[in-house]
Amino acid sequence: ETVFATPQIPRAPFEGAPICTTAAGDAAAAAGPLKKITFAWNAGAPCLVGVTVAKEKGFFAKHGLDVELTNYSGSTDQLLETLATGKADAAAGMALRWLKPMEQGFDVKIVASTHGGCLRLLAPTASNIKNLKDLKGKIIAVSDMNSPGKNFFAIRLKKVGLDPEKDVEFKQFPGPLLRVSVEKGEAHALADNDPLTFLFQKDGAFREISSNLDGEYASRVCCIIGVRGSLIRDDKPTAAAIARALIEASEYAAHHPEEAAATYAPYGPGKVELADLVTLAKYHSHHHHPVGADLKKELALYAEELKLVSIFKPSTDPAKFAERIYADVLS
Amino acid sequence: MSLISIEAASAGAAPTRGLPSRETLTRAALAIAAGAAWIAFAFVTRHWPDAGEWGRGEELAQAAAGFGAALFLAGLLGGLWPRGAERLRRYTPWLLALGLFFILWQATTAKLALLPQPFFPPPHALVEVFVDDWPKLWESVVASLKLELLGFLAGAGAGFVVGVSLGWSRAFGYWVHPAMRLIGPMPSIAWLPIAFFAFPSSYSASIFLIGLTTGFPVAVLTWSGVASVNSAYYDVARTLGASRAFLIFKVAIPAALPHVFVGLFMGLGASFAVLVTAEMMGVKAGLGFYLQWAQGWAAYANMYAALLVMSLMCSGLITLLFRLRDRLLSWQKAEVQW
Amino acid sequence: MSLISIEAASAGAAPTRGLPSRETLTRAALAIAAGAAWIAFAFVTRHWPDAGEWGRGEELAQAAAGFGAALFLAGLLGGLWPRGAERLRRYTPWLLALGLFFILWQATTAKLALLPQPFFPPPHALVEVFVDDWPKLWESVVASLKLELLGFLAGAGAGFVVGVSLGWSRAFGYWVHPAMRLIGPMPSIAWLPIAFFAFPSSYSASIFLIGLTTGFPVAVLTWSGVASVNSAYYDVARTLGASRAFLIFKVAIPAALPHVFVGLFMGLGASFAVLVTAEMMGVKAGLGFYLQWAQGWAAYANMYAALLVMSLMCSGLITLLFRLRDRLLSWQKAEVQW
Amino acid sequence: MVSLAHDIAREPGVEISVHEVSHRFDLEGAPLPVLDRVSFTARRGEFVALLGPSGCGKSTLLRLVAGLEPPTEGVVAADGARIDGPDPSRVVVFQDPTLFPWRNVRDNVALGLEAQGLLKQRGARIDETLRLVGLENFAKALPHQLSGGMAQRVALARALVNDPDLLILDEPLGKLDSLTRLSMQGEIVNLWRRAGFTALLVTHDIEEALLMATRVIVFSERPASIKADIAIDKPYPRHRDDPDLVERRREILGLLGLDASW
Amino acid sequence: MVSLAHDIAREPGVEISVHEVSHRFDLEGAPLPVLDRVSFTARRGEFVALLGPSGCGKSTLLRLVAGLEPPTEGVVAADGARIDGPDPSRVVVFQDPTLFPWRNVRDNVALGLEAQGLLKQRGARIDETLRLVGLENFAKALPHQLSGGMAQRVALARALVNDPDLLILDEPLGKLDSLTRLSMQGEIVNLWRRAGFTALLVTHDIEEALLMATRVIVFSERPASIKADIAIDKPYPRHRDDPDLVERRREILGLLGLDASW
Ligand SMILES: Nc1ncnc2c1ncn2[C@@H]1O[C@H](COP(=O)(O)OP(=O)(O)OP(=O)(O)O)[C@@H](O)[C@H]1O
Ligand SMILES: Nc1ncnc2c1ncn2[C@@H]1O[C@H](COP(=O)(O)OP(=O)(O)OP(=O)(O)O)[C@@H](O)[C@H]1O
Ligand SMILES: [Mg+2]
Ligand SMILES: [Mg+2]
Repeated sequence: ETVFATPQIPRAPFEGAPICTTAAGDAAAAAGPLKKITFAWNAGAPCLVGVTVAKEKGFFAKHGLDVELTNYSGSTDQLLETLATGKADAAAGMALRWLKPMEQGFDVKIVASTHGGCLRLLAPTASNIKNLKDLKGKIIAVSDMNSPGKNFFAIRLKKVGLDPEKDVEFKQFPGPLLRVSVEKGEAHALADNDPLTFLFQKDGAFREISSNLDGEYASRVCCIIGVRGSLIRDDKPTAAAIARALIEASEYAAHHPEEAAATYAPYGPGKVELADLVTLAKYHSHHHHPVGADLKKELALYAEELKLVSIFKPSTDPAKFAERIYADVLS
Repeated sequence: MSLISIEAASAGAAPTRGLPSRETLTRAALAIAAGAAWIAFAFVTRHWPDAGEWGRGEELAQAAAGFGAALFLAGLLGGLWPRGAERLRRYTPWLLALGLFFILWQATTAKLALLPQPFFPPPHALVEVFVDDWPKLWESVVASLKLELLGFLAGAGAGFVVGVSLGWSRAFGYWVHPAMRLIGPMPSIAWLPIAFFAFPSSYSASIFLIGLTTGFPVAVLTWSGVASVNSAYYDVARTLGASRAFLIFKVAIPAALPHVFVGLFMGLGASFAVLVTAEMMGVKAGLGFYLQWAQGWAAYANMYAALLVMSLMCSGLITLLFRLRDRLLSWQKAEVQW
Repeated sequence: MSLISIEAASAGAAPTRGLPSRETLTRAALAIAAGAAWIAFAFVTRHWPDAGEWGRGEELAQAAAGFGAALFLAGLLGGLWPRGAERLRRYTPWLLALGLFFILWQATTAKLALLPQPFFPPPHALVEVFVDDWPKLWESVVASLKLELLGFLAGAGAGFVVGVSLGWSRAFGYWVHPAMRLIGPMPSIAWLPIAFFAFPSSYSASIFLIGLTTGFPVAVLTWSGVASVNSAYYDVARTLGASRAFLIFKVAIPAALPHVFVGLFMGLGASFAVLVTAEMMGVKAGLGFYLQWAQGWAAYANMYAALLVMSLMCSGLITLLFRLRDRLLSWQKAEVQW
Repeated sequence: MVSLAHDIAREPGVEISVHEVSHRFDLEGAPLPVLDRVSFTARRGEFVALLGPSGCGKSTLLRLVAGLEPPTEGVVAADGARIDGPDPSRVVVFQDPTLFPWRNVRDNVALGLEAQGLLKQRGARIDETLRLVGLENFAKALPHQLSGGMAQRVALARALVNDPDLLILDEPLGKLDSLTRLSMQGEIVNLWRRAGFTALLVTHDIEEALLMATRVIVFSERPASIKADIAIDKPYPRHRDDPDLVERRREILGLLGLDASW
Repeated sequence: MVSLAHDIAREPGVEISVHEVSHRFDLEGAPLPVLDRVSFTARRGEFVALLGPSGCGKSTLLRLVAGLEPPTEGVVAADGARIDGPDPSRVVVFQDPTLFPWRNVRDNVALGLEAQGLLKQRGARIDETLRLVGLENFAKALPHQLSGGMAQRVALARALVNDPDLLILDEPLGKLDSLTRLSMQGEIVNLWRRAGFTALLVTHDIEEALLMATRVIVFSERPASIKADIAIDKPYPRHRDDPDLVERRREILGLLGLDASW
């Protein structure tokens, strides 16, 4: 047991908060011993409250799973490597981060999704950038050249008629320094994901120009659940149990954002304000967690759009791609 | 050392004896000044209101005031315990400088907010991290130390053997040297995917990464050490009937040890730098991990705290290494300094 | 070297003279075998269908076949140009091994798909990267080289001066040594925010990062070099009326140069490792940048290609450094090997 | 010859034959000839002293005999077998002491026995030999704590402690004062007479050569060639005022270019 | 006294006084007394030879006089001023040549002039001095390409090329053959007579001391104390068979424990 994986220091406002008096709690005892599962995630992403809810509120247990959370920092494609090499059984990550590497052919299948939202494009409030079109000829700071933020807003720019390769320039800066790079004049706007973008705009000096909850994207998934290919082949029920637990947990989070945020709090580093977590939990669309054909369709749409901005190879067929990477474990 | 001792010898040639004067007065003045600086720091921390919200200012102020008072007293009463005062004397300039630096730091961050936030947290924000987050930090230290030591020992051992073999066998060199030239300079991150596959667990992969980074400088320097042994030593040993093994173990290796230690020193430093990479792989605690995790939230106070611990740890290990060297190589003057 | 040359001397003590026999036959056989391996590799690449889709198999097969044929011919006709054959002889074992390795690599990846994809791309996937993506790669090489050289030179210069000063002045050591102990082992990533603020542009911050990484080993080893100079040299120079400057520039520094070069070598290696970090800051091209980008896309062929270029570049720079050293230190046997 | 020599291997001493040996070094790209067709044979049990001007090639010749380097031309043989490498039966006292700085005096002296795995068997000889060179009180001292003459005596002890067939001495007593030198000379001669090994001694002291050797070879300037080969068949202990030796001395001084009155 | 000495600073030579000097080293934690209340004065322009057993403390005494180390007790003074550091007016030829391996022979010899900024002014003396020691053909050679005796001659040249007031020689000719040695002895004496510096010479060769010095000091075993202080007021050039010198020699041999018949 480690301090990181288990909340040992309950935060003051929740002292004595019943950990298991939940929707799932009573139904917990599924027959037989719990199956041990290693679940990889990036604990720095507060949009993954679904995962902590599933663990702390007993959704995993309810589905017969004993889940160990393993934190992977750094760029999230290492999660794919972990899954593909069998070092973890399942993992959560952002669709726009994973799809491109998955085009290369990892032995990883998508089984579910958890929520939408969490990518934002910000510009200084004082600047005259008011919408995406104003970005023409500007420099946008991103945390790396494959970041979901970069991928997503490249699509958005393309859709408003700007060429993401010619009309704007993306420049890479270390995530926490994105805002500084704009303030120092090395870029005009920045695109990244929560929590950093959320924190950047908190003091009002930066304004949100666009996000992935705008317009048609309001009903698009952000984070998806992948499992190792061999789990689908050898132990499909477990894969299904993981998917179910997380979907139920997301639904729970959508209805109880305060409690969901509280489950996540111990995983955040140092000084994270609970109010912020709650705001984020409310902001991210945890009610949106499609599966089956819906999810497959959304994945295909992403693939289509990534092709549009020449991130995907022209030869990739979006429908076939979605078919290949999605495994329907729930029906 | 030599140059410095030459300097010292000529400087100390004509010591002023007699009155308890200059020397002693400077000593006392320095201690008192250092004490005053720390008390001033405590005062600033306590009574100048913060421009933002950071915890543990109170505790810091108390500790600083206590320390300052102790220094102050030591300056006043130094005469009572000359040997202690003599010892303290070596530190007082630094203590004074540190006190002033802390005041500056405090003023430019928490008080005047001249330095941009949250990148430059004030001192009491760090204190807060140490006080409030110490279980996590402690766990990280233990985990990192374990990983580091396992990797370092494995890498140092392998590097030593490779280095000796390179200096020893032409055939080994023929096959290994080109590979080493290609592999040696590769950044550790390149090994992540391969390490993932080649090793049963991500922990062993992490150990491999650290070992590799340690092993390269150890191998290169052991090799050079063996290769640059004064050939007169070999001549002597060979005419006395030394076997190949004797030449290696009783001539080449002892003569190369100073180089080997340089390699170990370099390897230790380098391996700390990859700790961050190695701890990206599914570990549950560790300083590198903590560092990255803190950075993801722009929790800079936590990050600096972890960094401080990390560099103290590395410095401590290097000190240990140098102690070991001084013991083994007592026959020679220190080669590499620390 | 010494140990090896001892070995060589005794091995070559009784050379077999007379017939063009054993020696020559082995030489020819090795070249022919190596040629055959490469031709086989070409055959496998060309005629055994791929299990997946990778480009440039055709071109690779042609190049390999051509190279194999040349080797084959060299083996058969080696007698015509003995000096050339002699030279080739040094490489044939490696060429044979490489040929066999390529066959194995090709078979286990593209053909039998034994190694998991996409982690282990087949050789022609790498060829594809070089052929199709060379403009980007080339741009990256130029950018990285520029950044690396600027940083390295700045860091090496600063490190050298600090190292000499540490070996020279007790006061400098008092103030700088503790700081160096704390700062030296810090991972470069820790410097990102500070460098970002302290420097006017992100490019200069990147240079600073590389310089810092280079400078630390250079400083430590220069310092040790200066400190470990045989004190008899100082005695001689001092009795001949050497000033302090003379002792430093004409005794300490020349005597310390072998150490300084070890430091430069270490610094060069270390600075390549931080290229990835340094190129996170606002650069538009660079090998580290390319590497990260390829890794994010799981474009492993691109990643390995960039890595290969990077380690060739580093190895090349180290070779240059060692040439320079051999020139400057012709009076001594090579200390560190490369 | 060879097989015979091997049959009686336990008989001490060895016959060293230097046959038409020439040697060259490389100096600034130009060849520097150092030995010029040197030929002589040191018979089993002989004590041969080599005299010659500074820099003529004496140390180089000793290195060839020790097997540390092959001659550019010619053959060096031990009991008829070509020497192609060093062997513990041929022990050298080098011109510089080259003690191992990481070993104390005793361990430096123990080097040969340790290398040949005889430490247990003959370890007692170490202290004996240290006493012989007058350094029993410095057994634990490190080389850098010795005076020049003491270091040289340690190097001598390191060689003497072995049981060589050939002892090669390159100015082994150059840094010693007359008294110590005299006693060392006596000890070496006693040891040689007792053990019966063959000895090659380079020295600059003509008297030393005459007092110790059975034969003195005088070399010319660089490139060294043999100028004279003088047998000294006098019984031991010899006396420096012996008229025969005085005569020989005058002869050698002449050969070295010093007028007889010196 | 001091001020006077400074007034006539351009007059060559210096008066060295060693007053009640004792010195100790640390060996294995225990103190090793090396010099025991040694007192003597070398007058301006005197040539003092020091004789004594190996390891008695001669080199140590020379280091104290050179100002490389302070004595544990007592005072060493030059013209009445306490010596507290090395000075180019006191040049040393060390027992080991310690040439700088990264400089060729010529540049090693140039060291002193370079250090004192006199290279341009007196650079011509370098080649002159190299010729004096017979190494004009090796000016470009690196130290590791020299024989033992040649290296020693380079070290000697490195000292002689300067214009010292005091020349300290620690067995400077130990590795030379008789002929070279004889000519070097002559050269040193000539130089000394011409330039008028004060000289301190450690040697193991009693004849050398008698031929060169105006005064011979004989030391006891370690810890060294002065056993005898013998003036040799003979004109130069001296001859080894001079009955006075033969008498002195006998006397010194006796002091060193060698019977007179040696
Ligand atoms: N490694 C080397 N490279 C070039 N020249 C060398 C080398 N070693 C020796 N020599 C040269 O060879 C010559 C003979 O050297 P050697 O050491 O044999 O002389 P030596 O007779 O022992 O002299 P000494 O009595 O002064 O020791 C010298 O002129 C020396 O310069
Ligand atoms: N650095 C040192 N540490 C300990 N002991 C030392 C050191 N240097 C010299 N000694 C000791 O001091 C004594 C005198 O040494 P010194 O070199 O003065 O002798 P010396 O008279 O010059 O002898 P030699 O004629 O053999 O050169 C020796 O016993 C030696 O062991
Ligand atoms: Mg010699
Ligand atoms: Mg001495």
